[in-house]
Amino acid sequence: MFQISAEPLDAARVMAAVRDPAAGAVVVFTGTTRRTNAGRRVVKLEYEAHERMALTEMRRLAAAAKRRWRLRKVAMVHRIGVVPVGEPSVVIAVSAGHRDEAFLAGRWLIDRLKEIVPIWKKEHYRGGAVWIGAQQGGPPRRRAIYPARRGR
Amino acid sequence: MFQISAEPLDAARVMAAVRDPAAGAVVVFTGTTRRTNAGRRVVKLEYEAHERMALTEMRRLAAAAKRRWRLRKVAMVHRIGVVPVGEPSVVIAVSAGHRDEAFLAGRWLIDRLKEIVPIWKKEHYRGGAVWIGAQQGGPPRRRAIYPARRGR
Amino acid sequence: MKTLQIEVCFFAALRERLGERTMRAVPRGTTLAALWRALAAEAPGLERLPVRFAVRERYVEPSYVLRAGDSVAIFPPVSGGA
Amino acid sequence: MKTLQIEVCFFAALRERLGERTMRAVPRGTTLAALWRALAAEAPGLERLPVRFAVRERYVEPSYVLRAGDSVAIFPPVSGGA
Repeated sequence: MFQISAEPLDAARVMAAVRDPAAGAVVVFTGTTRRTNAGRRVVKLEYEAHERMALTEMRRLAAAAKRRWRLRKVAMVHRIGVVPVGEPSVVIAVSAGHRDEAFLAGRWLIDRLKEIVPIWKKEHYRGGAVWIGAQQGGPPRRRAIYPARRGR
Repeated sequence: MFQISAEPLDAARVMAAVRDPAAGAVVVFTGTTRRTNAGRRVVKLEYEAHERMALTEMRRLAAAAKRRWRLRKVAMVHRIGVVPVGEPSVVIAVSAGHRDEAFLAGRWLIDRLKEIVPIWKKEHYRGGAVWIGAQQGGPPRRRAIYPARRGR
Repeated sequence: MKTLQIEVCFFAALRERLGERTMRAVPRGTTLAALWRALAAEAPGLERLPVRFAVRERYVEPSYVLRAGDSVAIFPPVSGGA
Repeated sequence: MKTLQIEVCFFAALRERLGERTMRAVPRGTTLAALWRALAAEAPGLERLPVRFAVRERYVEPSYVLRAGDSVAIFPPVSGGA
């Protein structure tokens, strides 16, 4: 299951999507934006995605994780549009024969999603809003985003 | 939430138990015994617990994890009695401000649960059954089980 | 020499061999290791099994000296967690 | 010298400044970096922003040379995932 969704995420459904009779371990990660970011109080969040590319990149990440670890199934969903503070914006589930792989792959997938998958967050504060990431300078992290060097 | 339960486990309920407005990350681990263990086909599982001690040890593990990492909430449930192959026997959920802590604590809690919490598994095969752990020799792993040396 | 009444509970494989619980009278100064040696002598092969001890729901070492009113649990290495 | 018709989509902060999409005619041999310099010149402060490039839904480097029919996406560093 790979989805970009404007509806509230259902972590139980994502978990169910990786059920597998050969899986001994399932790890589910849920990420939620908190009320305060760098000392500013967030009143509303908004996510935007390059949807087709985001789905392509999620599938590529899942495939790379499966090459790297012995996994059974991977599911990744991300919410877009306005997200109330405290509601999940991302859910990732991994099933594997053993817990080592499930934990390592789960952690790797959320780290890579944040580096690679084309989704952007706008934080709304009282009296202003900021696109996160747009102000950060510095060159792209090549290892992370360019396909030819990825998945090793 | 700390429970020893004779009923099927509901991972979504365990996940809900660690919801917290200050949590940016939730990690849920679900462990399921697989159909084959060391080449033998398992037809049925049975878990037995020293229930009060198991609950005490789970709470102590959660407290130790909270000393070690900045966590919000921890929930641990383990099933006892007959468990059909493929149904979860343990669910652990951790919420934290950040994903680093949630992943590390989740992994640590399941590792320590398997070393410390007084629960035993009996695997039933065609024509026999074995209590797992009862045949293993060697001295106790002191660091793991004795309270005075634990939680560092 | 005074004796102590000690309640002992067994779990898992040990429960199947020795029953759920038993009461034992032991001399003052008896360690858990000695109590277990006496209990294990009652069924063949038991003394070779690895065991863990708990008193009042806390793990204790085999050298623990029993006290009046102690409730002891003796069980195999744990194997929960899937 | 022939020109290519290139469709460009913007996302997030760039979309708010430059709109969702635009068509551009560029000379053969134009790189993404050059295309972006031309686009960024249209609004103040844009050329200082960090950007990423994708062609046909794959990340490509700024040195990529545009080809006929390319659909280009230009966007800020990503920030999804909570």
